[in-house]
Amino acid sequence: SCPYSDVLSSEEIVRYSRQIIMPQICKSGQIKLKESKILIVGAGGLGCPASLYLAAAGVGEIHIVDYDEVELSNLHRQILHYEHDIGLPKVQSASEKLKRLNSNIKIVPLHIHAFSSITDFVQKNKYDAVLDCTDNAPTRYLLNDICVIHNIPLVSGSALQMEGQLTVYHYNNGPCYRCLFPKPPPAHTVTNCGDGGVLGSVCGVIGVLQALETVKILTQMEGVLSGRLLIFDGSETTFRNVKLRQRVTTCEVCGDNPKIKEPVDYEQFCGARAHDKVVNINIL
Amino acid sequence: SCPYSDVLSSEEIVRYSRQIIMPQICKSGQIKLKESKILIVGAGGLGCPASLYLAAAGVGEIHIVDYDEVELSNLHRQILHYEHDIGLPKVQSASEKLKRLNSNIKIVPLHIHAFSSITDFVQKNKYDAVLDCTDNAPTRYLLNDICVIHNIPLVSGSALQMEGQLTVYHYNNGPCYRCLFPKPPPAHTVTNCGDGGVLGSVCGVIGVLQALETVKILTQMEGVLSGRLLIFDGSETTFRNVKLRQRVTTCEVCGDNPKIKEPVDYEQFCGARAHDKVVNINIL
Amino acid sequence: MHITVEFGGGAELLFDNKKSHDVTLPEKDKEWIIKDLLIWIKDNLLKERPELFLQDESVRPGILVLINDADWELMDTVNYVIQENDRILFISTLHGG
Amino acid sequence: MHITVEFGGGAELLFDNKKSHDVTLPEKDKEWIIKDLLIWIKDNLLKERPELFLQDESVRPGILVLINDADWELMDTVNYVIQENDRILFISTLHGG
Ligand SMILES: [Zn+2]
Ligand SMILES: [Zn+2]
Repeated sequence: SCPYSDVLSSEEIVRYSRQIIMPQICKSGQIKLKESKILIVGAGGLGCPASLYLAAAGVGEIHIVDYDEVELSNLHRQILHYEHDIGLPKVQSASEKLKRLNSNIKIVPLHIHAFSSITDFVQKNKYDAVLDCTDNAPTRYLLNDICVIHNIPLVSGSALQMEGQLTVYHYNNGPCYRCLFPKPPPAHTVTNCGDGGVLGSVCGVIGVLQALETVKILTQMEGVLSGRLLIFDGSETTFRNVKLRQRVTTCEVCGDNPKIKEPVDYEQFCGARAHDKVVNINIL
Repeated sequence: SCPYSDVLSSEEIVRYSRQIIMPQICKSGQIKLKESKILIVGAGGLGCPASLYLAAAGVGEIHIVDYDEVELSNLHRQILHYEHDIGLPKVQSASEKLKRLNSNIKIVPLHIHAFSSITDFVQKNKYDAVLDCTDNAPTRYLLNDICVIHNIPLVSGSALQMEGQLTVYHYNNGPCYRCLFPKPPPAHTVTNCGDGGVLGSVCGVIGVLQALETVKILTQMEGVLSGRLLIFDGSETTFRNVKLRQRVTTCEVCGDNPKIKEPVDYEQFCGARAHDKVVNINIL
Repeated sequence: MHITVEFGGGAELLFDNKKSHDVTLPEKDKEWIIKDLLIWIKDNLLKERPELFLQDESVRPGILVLINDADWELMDTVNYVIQENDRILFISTLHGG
Repeated sequence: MHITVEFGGGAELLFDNKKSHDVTLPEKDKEWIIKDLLIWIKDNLLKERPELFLQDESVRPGILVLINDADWELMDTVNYVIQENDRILFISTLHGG
């Protein structure tokens, strides 16, 4: 069946039957999922579970951006990559699996550096949602600004060691990343998963929850995590749902008189590089 | 390297490096994971993500029980199964992927009916933890009683529509399933995912959290979800962590003078059948 | 007396699919205990099929009662004396997977 | 005055790796506001490298302050008047993925 048809095939009706029978989804929600196009930035610890559950749920077109290749040290948490994928681009490894899982949808692997080329892709495509599954502050500011400029909700997850955080930016008059963090963190206070470590299942919880928020956005459900931050502590298995500020009217990008109307120099802004790679640490 | 060695190979050190550098795991925790043997009952919506994250984390030996074959309507949530797996036993489909993900560990697919044969397997194997990823009340009572009788912690997850629940039974003097539910629910009040539907990512959150609790049990971390119940409402993305009763001294299986010393007739006890299959519902 | 009565795990289906109810309990001579509340819920909130909620003057098997996020077994179950602003949650256990 | 001061997202590493601190603030002439608390924390709880926690008489960029689970921007930030039993959480944002 044509992936752009607004009618579900009988194969699709059976495939998605267990979610179509839910009153929150039903057939209209399934069609909305099918007609959606999303961008997932990062095919690592968050992007793997997020893309897996969104492909399984029937999101019609999924673009995945990552410039890295699969390494052995990724496999404990980046669960779309297997041993024989080591050395392949992560987006290739991921998209092969996702296509085998669901041939009804379109998976577009983008083996590009998010940092240098993403602006073009967002300009060319009308994404219904963007998932921030990246690993560094400059890219997080870049994605935020692009999403605000193009008016796309940004489903933002992060994880480190036993903790995770999740929120949706620029949705339903909620705040954007810059509303919360107008100034970047000092570069030496930012720790990535390569340096600090992370438990795979902690990434997994946040990545799957990113998929859930995306499904809720695409099907126009209530209860999206906008203006709220979910704080997960895996060491106690506790979650806190805290209330965030509203959109800040003086925000440089989403405020009433925005200064930032196109992407700026984020590496200079953050005083940090935007790559995910870390030098291997000898822990022996 | 020998999967039973208590020394990690240099390949394993690199593979698990991002969790070994965490103070909560370090090398001793990784060795504990490698020396562990667990049983996952159910290779469906909960068992798929749980087994995926436990295999990736390096649990040394994973037995997976399921009698069903992969159906098209499973694929939206049972994310280890792809289109070409339809018709195969779920345990075969799952174990093929898990072996490709991690050849250092032993995956044992058990294509048996949990209900009829599981007692033998628990008697023969000294499991360090059992994961209840099943779909019906009789099997949940059966697993509870076997785990109490053999003194094994039971990591219990469940999901339906937009909601999920998670707890660990019979651990650290916490309650067992029978302590909470001495009487079974009336059979007509029990809804499974086939009948009521479920969102894939809601299963995913609970299944990944089951993997997390299992890692914490196997590495002897604090903060295991025993004597507490996590209640997840995906429609609002809220989690509640409620305090449960202690072990009940008069409990028929884990109490001070237990009546139940071997499995009983659970289908009669619950007035319900213990199979997961449902007649396909015509939702057109 | 104001309290919040909540339903989850499917129990809300018996209550117009509403998960949270702001409830003002009428004044009465004696203190309100959970046993009284169950009757009040049956008469005032329950929309259908009381046997799916109540059984033998308590909740039916398979429903957990949580008073301010603690198991009612820790608080004397049906005899707990309800306090102003208590949050009382009735949750069906899920079995799906 | 008793309050709970909490740290998360890695901020606890500056506080002996302890995530929750029961704090009794000494009595003083004027009310305690968050600005006073920041100085008190620096003098009494902070174990190392204050520049990773404080900057320009506020918290450093990248740390969110939550007063009873609400963003301090909703409560006048450093000028919020602390109340008995408040829970004040300082959480570093995570960037890993
Ligand atoms: Zn903004
Ligand atoms: Zn018991």
